[in-house]
This record gives sequence, C-alpha cells and structure tokens, in this order.
Amino acid sequence: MQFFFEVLIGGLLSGVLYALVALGFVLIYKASGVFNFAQGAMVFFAALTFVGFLEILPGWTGWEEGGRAVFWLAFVLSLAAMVVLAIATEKFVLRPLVNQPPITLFMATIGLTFLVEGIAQGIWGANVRGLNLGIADVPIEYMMDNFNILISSFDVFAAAVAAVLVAALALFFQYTRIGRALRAVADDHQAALSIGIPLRHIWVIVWAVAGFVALVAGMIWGARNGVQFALTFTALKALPVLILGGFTSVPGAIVGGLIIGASEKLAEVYVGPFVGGGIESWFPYILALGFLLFRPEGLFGEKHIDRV
Amino acid sequence: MLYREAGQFKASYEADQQIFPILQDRIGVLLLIGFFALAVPLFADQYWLKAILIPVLIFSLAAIGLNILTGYAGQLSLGSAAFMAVGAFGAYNFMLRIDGMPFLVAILLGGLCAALVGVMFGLPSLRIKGFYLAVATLAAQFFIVWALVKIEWFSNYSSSGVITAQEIEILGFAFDGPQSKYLLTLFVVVVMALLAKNMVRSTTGRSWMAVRDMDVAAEVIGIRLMRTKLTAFAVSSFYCGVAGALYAYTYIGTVEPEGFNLDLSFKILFMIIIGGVGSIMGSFLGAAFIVLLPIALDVFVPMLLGDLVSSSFVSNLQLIVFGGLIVFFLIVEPHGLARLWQIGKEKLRLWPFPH
Amino acid sequence: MAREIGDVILKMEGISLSFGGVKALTNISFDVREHEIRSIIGPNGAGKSSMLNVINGVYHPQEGQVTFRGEVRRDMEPHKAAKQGIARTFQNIALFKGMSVIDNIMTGRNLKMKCNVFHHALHWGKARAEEIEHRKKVEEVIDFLEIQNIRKTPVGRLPYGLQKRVELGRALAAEPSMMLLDEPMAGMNVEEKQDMCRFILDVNDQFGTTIVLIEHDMGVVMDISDRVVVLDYGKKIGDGEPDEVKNNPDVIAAYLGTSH
Amino acid sequence: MNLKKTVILGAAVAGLLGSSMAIAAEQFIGLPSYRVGPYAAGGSGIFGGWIDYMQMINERDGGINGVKLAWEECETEYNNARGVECYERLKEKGETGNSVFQPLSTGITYSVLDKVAKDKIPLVTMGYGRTDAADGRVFPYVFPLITTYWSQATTMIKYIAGKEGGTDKLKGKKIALLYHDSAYGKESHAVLEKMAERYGYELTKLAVAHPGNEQQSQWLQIRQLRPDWVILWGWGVMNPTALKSAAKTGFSREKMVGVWWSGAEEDTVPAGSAAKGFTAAGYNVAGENYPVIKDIEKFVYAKGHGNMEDKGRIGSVYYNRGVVHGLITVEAIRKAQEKFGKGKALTGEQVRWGFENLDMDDKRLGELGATGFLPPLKTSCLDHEGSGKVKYQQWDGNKWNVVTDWIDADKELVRGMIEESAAAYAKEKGITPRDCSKEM
Repeated sequence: MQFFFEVLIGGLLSGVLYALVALGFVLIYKASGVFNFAQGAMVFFAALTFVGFLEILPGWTGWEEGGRAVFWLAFVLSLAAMVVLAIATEKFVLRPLVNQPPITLFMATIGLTFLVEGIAQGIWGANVRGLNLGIADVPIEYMMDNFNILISSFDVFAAAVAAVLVAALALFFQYTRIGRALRAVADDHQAALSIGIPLRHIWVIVWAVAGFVALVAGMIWGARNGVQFALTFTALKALPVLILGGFTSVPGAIVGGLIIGASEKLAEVYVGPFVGGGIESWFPYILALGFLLFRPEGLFGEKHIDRV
Repeated sequence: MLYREAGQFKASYEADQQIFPILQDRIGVLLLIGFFALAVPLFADQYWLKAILIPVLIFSLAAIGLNILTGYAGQLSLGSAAFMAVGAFGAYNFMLRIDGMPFLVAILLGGLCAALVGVMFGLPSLRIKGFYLAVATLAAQFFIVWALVKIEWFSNYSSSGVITAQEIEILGFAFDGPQSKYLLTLFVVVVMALLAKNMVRSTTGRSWMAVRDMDVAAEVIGIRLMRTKLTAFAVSSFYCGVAGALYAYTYIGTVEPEGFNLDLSFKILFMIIIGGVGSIMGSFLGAAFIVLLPIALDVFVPMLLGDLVSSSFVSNLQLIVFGGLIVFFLIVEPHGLARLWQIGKEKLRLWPFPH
Repeated sequence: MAREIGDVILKMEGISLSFGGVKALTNISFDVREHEIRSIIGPNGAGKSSMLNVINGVYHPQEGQVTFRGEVRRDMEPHKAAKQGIARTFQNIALFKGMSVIDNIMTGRNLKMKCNVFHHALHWGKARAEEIEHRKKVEEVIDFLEIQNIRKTPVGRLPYGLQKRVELGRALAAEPSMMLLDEPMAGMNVEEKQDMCRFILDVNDQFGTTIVLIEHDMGVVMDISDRVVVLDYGKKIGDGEPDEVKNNPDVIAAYLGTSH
Repeated sequence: MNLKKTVILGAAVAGLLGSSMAIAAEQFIGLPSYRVGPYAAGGSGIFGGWIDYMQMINERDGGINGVKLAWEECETEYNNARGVECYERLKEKGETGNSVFQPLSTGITYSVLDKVAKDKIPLVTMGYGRTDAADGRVFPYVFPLITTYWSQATTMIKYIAGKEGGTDKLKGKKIALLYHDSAYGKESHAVLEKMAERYGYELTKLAVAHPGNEQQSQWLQIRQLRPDWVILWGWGVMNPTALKSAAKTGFSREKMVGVWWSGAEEDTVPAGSAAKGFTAAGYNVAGENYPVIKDIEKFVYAKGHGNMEDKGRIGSVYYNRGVVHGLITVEAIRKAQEKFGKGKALTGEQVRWGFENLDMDDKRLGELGATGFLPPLKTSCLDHEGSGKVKYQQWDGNKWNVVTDWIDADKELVRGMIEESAAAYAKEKGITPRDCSKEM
C-alpha cells in the first residue's frame, strides 16, 4: 500500500507539471481558437533564453554570477522576449491568417515551431545546459521518516508554483478588464468584435500570457531535466491532458494533468511489467481516447450542440 | 491560345465525367507520365532517382492516403507514419513467412493490414471530432510504434528490432537497380493515384466530402456516417500502408519502427497542406516541395553564406527559413500548390489575351 | 389538381424535447397526410426547426413517438428516415460547400447507388454505368430547377437564393415521398420567392411529394398550404386549415405578442 | 578556408547538376552531420572535433602524404530520409567520390546499409549501428569500429564485477537495466541475459518511453527493488533525467553505470550535482592533455580556423569522440595509400582496405599523440570491430575522470553471437560470406 501511494502521489505531482505545459495550449485555444503546436517550442525558447541571459548577464553587468539580481533581470528579459515573440506572431502569423480554417492556423503554428526552434538554437547554440533554481530535488524527510513515502521537495515546489499560476490566471480572467475581454472573445469572436474589443490586442496579450506560462514551465522542466531541445517534447505530455480536460478549460488542464499523471504512473508500474514496459508513450493517449468516447468534449470542455 | 477548352463540347455524360475533361490536360498528363516513365530512367542519374524521385513518389502516395482521410473525409490525423510502419512490417512478414509470395501481393496485403489497423483507430472518429480526434490519432502513432518494437515476432526476432527488405523479384525479373526500383514505384504510385482519383470523383468520394463539409446534412440524405468514415480510414491507411511497404522495399531497404515517428507523420501532413487539401495532384506537388525544400536550402544556404557564419548557424538558418516559408506559404496561398496550379491554368486559358 | 390528399402517413404524438433543461418542444402532436402541403409556423424560437429535426431523427425527443407509414418508433434515425423517403432542406443551408452543384445534387442519389468503394476505385463497367445513369437523373433535376448554367460551380460561390435552390435539388434528387423544407424562401426577394413557390407546388403536383414546410411569409404559407400547425414557445397553439388558423385567437395573440 | 568554400560551391553545383567535379589530389570525405534538433549538442561536438582534426592534418602535415583532405557537410537532422539523400548527394563528390560515410545515427546506418556494398563506400559506425556487422565476411563494407553495444555490455558486467571484488561475487546480486525503449535500448538484452545465466546475477529490465523526460515510475520501482547496480542505457534527455531521479529516490550514483551515449558532459551537466559519482563507459576519454588536442589548438584554433563556436567544449567527451573519428579515418586513408600509392586520392574501395587493415598499437597511438585517448585497434577481414575495449570515467561534478584502464570485452561470448547473427543475415539476404583466408 505504501508503494501504491508513493506512485500515486508521484504521479499526481508529475501531472501538475504536464498541466503547466497544457495550460499554455488552453489559454491560446480559448482566446483565439488556435491549436498552438508551437507551445512546446515556446517552452524551449523561453527556458533557453532564460539560461542564456543567466550566462551572459554577469559579464554585461558585472553582477554576481548566480545572484538574485541576475536571476530576476534574466527573468524579466526572457519575459520581454516572450512578449516580443507574441507580438511578432500576431503580426506575421495570426493577422494575415485571420478567418482561415483552424487546420491552416494549426499548420502555421507548426511552421512557427521550426522558426522558434531555429531561432532559439541559432542564438544560444545547441549546448545542453543545467539550471539550478535553488530548490533541491531530494525526498522530503518528514514523509520518508514517518510514512516511508518518497515525495520530492522539488515536485512539491513545482506543484505549488502551478497552483499559484492557475490561481493568478483565474483572478486575472475574473477581475481584470482585459480578463473579461478575453473571456468575451473566447465566448464569441464576432460579438466581442462588435462591442469594440480589439481582437489584435487580445491575441497579443493572450500569446504573451501563454509565453509567460511557457517560461515558468520551461524553468521548472529545465531545472528538472536540463535545458535542452528535449524541452519541446513536453508538449507531447501535455496533449493527452488537453483532450482529457478539454481544450478550453483551465481547471480541465489541471484536473486532466492530475488524472493523466497518476494513471500513467500506476499503469507503468502495475501493468507495464506484463507487456514489456515503456507504455507511458501511448497509455495517456489511449486513456484520454477511451475517456473521450464517453465525453467527446473532454472533462470540462463546453458541450457542443449541432444546430441545424 | 494553346490551352483552350472552347470548341470541346461534351456530347455524353461519359465524356463529361472523365478525369481530365479538357483535351490539353489529357495530353499533358500523358506527356508527363511518359516523361517520368521513359525519359527520366534513361537520363536521370542515381542521385536523382534514389534520393529524390523515389522518395517523392512514395511520400506522394502517403500524402494521397492522408489527403483521402483529411482532405476529402475531413478527419484530421497525425498518425500516418504509424500506418506506413504497419504496411512495411506487414509486407515484410508476408514475404518472409509465405514461400513464393509475389511482391506486389505482399505490399497489397501489407496495405490491408494497415487498413485493418486504421479502421480500429478510426472507430473513435464516430464520437470525436476535430483536434480532439487529431490528438487521439496520436494514440495510434505511439501505440503502433511501441508494439512493433515490443513484439519481436514482427521483426522476426532481430536483436535490434529492424527489418531488412527482401530482394524484389517479379516474374523472374529482379528489381535491384535504381532504374527498375524507380519504375516499379512509379507504376504502383500512378496506378494507385488513378484509383484514388476514381474514388474521389464517385459516390464514395462525394460521401466523404459530404461528411467533411456537413456531417448532419450528410446523415440526413442517407449517408451512413460510420461506414463512410471507416471507409475513409481504411482506404487512407491502405494507401499509407502501401507507401510504407514501398518505403522499405524500394527506398530505404532496412527500416526500424522508430523511423516511422511523429516527425514523419507531420511531414506528410505538411505535404497535403502545402500541396492542397483535397487534391490528388496537390499530394504530388506537396510531397515534391517538402522533400526538395530542405535539400535546396542545405545546398544553397551554405553556398550563399559560405564561411561568413558557422555551420551550426547555417543549419539553424535552414530550419528558420523552412518554418518561415511554411508560414509565408500558408498566408499567400492557404489552398496550396494545387490551387496555384489551377490559377495558372486559368491564366493560361486566357493567354495571350489579357481578358 | 392532379394530386389527391390521402391518408395520414406521419403521426407525431406527445413529442417533448429539451436540451439540458431548456424545453424546446412540449407534448406536441400532429399528423401529415399523403400528398399534402403541411406548414409549421410560429415566431422565432417556437421550436419549428426542432420539430423537423425530430421528424427525420436529427434530434431524439425525450418523450413521445413517431409513426411513419405504419411503423411506430420511439424516435427516428436520420438514415432510416432517408431510406424511407424523407428528404430535407435546412434553415441555414446545409450544402456541401467544397463541392460543385452537380456533386451536391449527386449526393442526393446516394441511397439509390449500389456500387461499393472497389467498383468506384476501378471506375469501370458497373460503376461507370451507374454514375452515368444517375447523372441523367440529376440533369433532370437541374433542368427542372433551371440551374443548368451553374452546374459545375462550387456551391460556396453561389448567391444565397441559388444555394437554396440547389439544396432543394439535392433533396429532390433522392426522389423522396416526403420533403421537409425549413424556410426555403428566407432572405429571398419577391421574384426568387415566386420561383421557389412554383418549384414547391410543381414538385407536390407532378411527383405527389408530401411537403412539410416551415415558412415565415404568411402570405405564402396561407396560399400554398393545405393545413397549418402553429407552435409558440415549444407548444402547439393551433392546427388546421389556413383560414381556421388565421382566425384562431391564440395564434393572433402569439403573433401580435400580447399574451406573453 | 577559401579552398573549402570553393569545394562547397563547386560540389553543391555539381551535386545539383548530377555530375562531379575533379580537384587535383584531394581526398573527399562527406560529413552527414546534424547540428539542429534534439541531438544537435552531440552532432556539433562530434563533427566539430572531426573537422578540426582534419583541418589540423591539412595545416600541420599538408594533408596525408601531400593529399589534402576536403570535406562537405550535409545536414541530416538525424532523419533517415535526409540521411539517405545526403549519402547519395555526397557519394559522387570529389575526385574519387566519397571515401567514407559515418552518419552517427543508427537509423541512417540501417538506411544505407544495403547501398554501401554496391557503391563501394565504407560505412564506419563507431559505437553504434549494426553490431553483427563486425563480422567482416558478411559485411565487407561496414565497420562498427573500436567496439559495439554487445562488447560494451560485457565490459559493464566486468566493471561491476571488479567493483564487487570478482565475478564470483556477482551471484545473487541484483542489477537493474534502465533502457531507452527502442531498438537501441534493446541491443543489450541478449548479452546481459546470457551473462546473467553465467554469473548468477538477477537482471531486471525497466523500459523508459521515448524521450525519457519522465521517469518517476521507473525509479519508484527501482526504489522498491533495491538493486545493487543500475545500468543506464539512455539517450538524450533520458540521461540527466535518470540521474536526477536517482538523486530524488536516493539511489547512489556511484552504483550507476552508463553507456557511452550517456557518458558525456551533455548528460551530466544538466543534472547538476545529481550527476556526481556517476560512471560511464567511453571508447574515448575526455580531456585536453593529449598531444593531438594540443596540436589542434596550435595549428587550427591559434590560426582562427576552429570549427567549434564554443571553445570550452574542446576536450569534452563528444569533441574528443569526433577527434577519434578523424584520427581513425585519416589513419585508414594513410594505410590505404601505403598499399595503393602515396600521394594519390583513393577510391572508397581502396579506403575500405585501409579500414580493414588498421593496426594502431600503443606505439602507433603514441606517434599520433593519442596514447590512452582511444584503445589500441587492429582490424582484419574477420574482425571489423578491432578492439572492444572501453575505459570507465566518473563525473566529479565538473569533469569526467578516467577511473579504469581499458577493459576488454568478453570476446568469446560476443564473437559467437556476432557470427550467429551475421550468418542468419547472410542466409536471409542470400549473401555468400567472403573467405578471409583469401584476403591479404
């Protein structure tokens, strides 16, 4: 039983990390109806930009390497880079493609993926880098000593960050003027346009927010596994979360992440050995697929009635 | 002046229903096929045959497969490469385990295996639509590759999980040179493209498009959604499967399951988007474009920049230009190369008069 | 008139339909007789389209039963309805936008075609003969609707009025015994309306097709209908011959908006 | 470098036109490199080291007996189809065509495997590729040089035995194999199982799905299992993730042994302090204090010609691996020139002979400035592997330190399996193996 809980909790915590990436997808899909395949590349770009600045800033400013000042300046500069990326994306990709079918926009984001990957590695090089956020990835002793359950302090930290992020986003959507406008756009583009909400600004903002989420996700995943090209693969972990939770639901991303994380770990541990293991590559997808058969619009997705 | 349909009146519906109703098109296509079947094998060198033409043809076939599913039947799929893998491994096992199995039958059987698997993974499409379905097809992509690695029978217990295509022999003639392999590929692809064209211009194709354009209305006029969608999945996967078998037999030779990865699926999706969604012709154009563009970039970018920048930057620049061109292309002509082709023809129809 | 109104062929009994708590139809019963033109009228949101959707099985009512040609059903399935000869047009035009006029109308003959995908792939012999045979039928429909000059145009490029006509053609191509027409004249000018009226009457007259019609133009409805059923807020408030309905106080109230 | 540019220009145009251009007394080497994508870090290091070495030979020695080395890169993106295109494009380049193809990707290796014998271009795969190709009778044109995955697996057990105090101590020990769930990851299974039968250790295999950026479940299983050793058969992001997860679950990194594709700076640096104590195999070692590296710095970088953007990577595992590729390739050409004529550009067929008759003993390695840098190597018609030796290096938190001498593979076990597998392949493909007694 101890092992079961260990796997379950570990899975839930991993799920939070998936949700963190899925969140970026949801934001963009919600506000612009674009399935942004470049989200994974954005995570990579953001994290690489961040560590890139961490490396060069001490040389530029003369500040202490690894110090707090450098950290925050790098964070701000990376965020600025994501905003620039959002503006450029809106101007050069989204605006010219407005009113195109969703699949065209989807394809454009795949093109964007190549662009962003090329730019990231072109600027910062292909070197694999480590990232230390100052939170040790070690078991929490209290849980170890009392329950013999292994929980990583870093994973708990990541979960807390995700929780804060989701809460902040919820507040942002609920209580700010921009947030309300965003929700209006999400509900109905035409209507939002007709009451004078500038769609372009909304798109830039939402892509910038998704860039911010990507930066946070990139920093956490980067601190976990290193900042390298493989960060783009985090997107593949987020996709089943997305279909389980629904493309348009922020809470769906979180709950979906938890379900996917926990069940894929349990499946790998308890089912994997019988079929040769490594089932984590497809299990989340099959799970989400099976789930969709009962709820085609995902856990929290909006039910769609065909009106004819 | 040369490209005119004026004066070509159709006296029968039969004549009107031809694939290429305009005489010049018929001549053009025959010339094109003649060129690729006769002139190219004679004059093209090995590099063009092996590294460009054969893969372009094979990818065209896979793109036709995906186009049937996505372009005609409107079901977005990200698992084409996996169905190619099923075709390749299927054909390999038929060749391996049945003595005297004719090559062409083996690749068709490989295609049928892919069709069966395709139908299985197509079942959810009855409930799931759009991007949800697209992501769900990733289940096929990952599961199939996993199964091919895990179940060692598929690769005949090879220690490294790879299969090596057997020699191709048809009626005693060995297809071992680039010319003969190219011609064999061309034959299969052209025949299958023709069959695909027939399907899409008949009731089958109309049902697919009806389901794509408005599934409720399709149902109301008596089109069975399940049967139509599953037929699309079956035919599409069949095409991908045969393409996969050709990929193993006339192109790469020795293949591993991981070669049929998500990247390849995306590449095929690119081909139909760039070439033209819902166009058989576009599948060819798209495949050619996606195969040739990176090669052209790899040749010309270093040539233009030379030693000004490092080789890593050159490689990254290629990626940037590739991505940028895709976006640019989608903006300039969202309907793909096939549409440009059409526009070109319409212009030609008026040429040399401006109006 | 060549046609003669026959027996009841479609009977809707106690139909109730709701979407997640919102009642669209409440306990509605009415019938349709063979060869008649039966209209359903009512203000916006009265549940008229929902009613048509229940008849041919696009929506499944929570309560009630549908009897068509003697067969009693809990609800319909769209393809069963089609098989039994019910064709349909839609309020917001449900043409297949990516296809040409001919192909759209050809889809209407789908049920009458017997060849399978293998025949089609080869496009030889049987499949070819079948295609040509049905093409002839479709050309008849095209001639009937006077849309010969646009037969190869993709429907997405046609003006609204012509699209409506093509949609009617697609329904006609199925040679249905009953047609459900959802606002076939919406958004048309007087001339186009007259054309459409003529087509509907001709169909009814020449082929004896039973017609269930939703229409807003009261003039048209009262002119061509044999019987009219009136819905308001998902409830039936009137049923009968045009004159009868015209003088029904509930109907007048509903249309003038005084009672609610 | 102007020369190189002309070569590229000319070759590029030539490639497009489908003809080749002749340049006097130059040995052409096509480089199917990858500098973008997930494996760009490895690609840029290895190809950088390789190019630098060839540059150094041109600068220091004026080429090989006066024959300058010329090369052209072709970006494969680690993609099989692109690899085939590069192979075909590079094939006809240079005076005598491409003299060797080394794709640094097992997938591309398989994709061109059938072609090389027909085209007479040696296919050299160091530390990857098709293991049974070490049987030169069946695969005359394929050279899995230095060592193979199967050899490596046997050295791992030897290394572990050494740490435990002898092979007899392995009995009852638990060894977990954490492997990348792919053809690559499965390479070791047969060997490790055979050795488990022989030595009585208990082998548990744990698959990690590609890409391997999540290993929670595997490491919790390891924690449950409490193995004595974990063998890490990883690739890319799977390696740092494994090290991090090991730290997280409290498994000692000192008890983890990695393959040579998990033993580079790229695998340990991202794991930070979690990587400290981890040991991995290497058929080359890290470090700059070898005369060959010093010569590269002196003759190439001092003149501003280096290929590496980040000079800090000189002496890293991947960079040095690239130098090994250059060293062996140049040595094979030199060897072939001795037979076919010094100062001449050679064909692929001739260079193949050079690869088959390499004899790089300690003395020769000393002359090349690479004593201890790579193991002594001697190939033959029968044996295209030539060595089978690896050293183990341990990560101290900052750099890799060699902790063993060259450990030899269990030749008898591996060779038997290689011959069996190669014979099966020959039968399937209808190949008649060469009679090596007739080769000189």
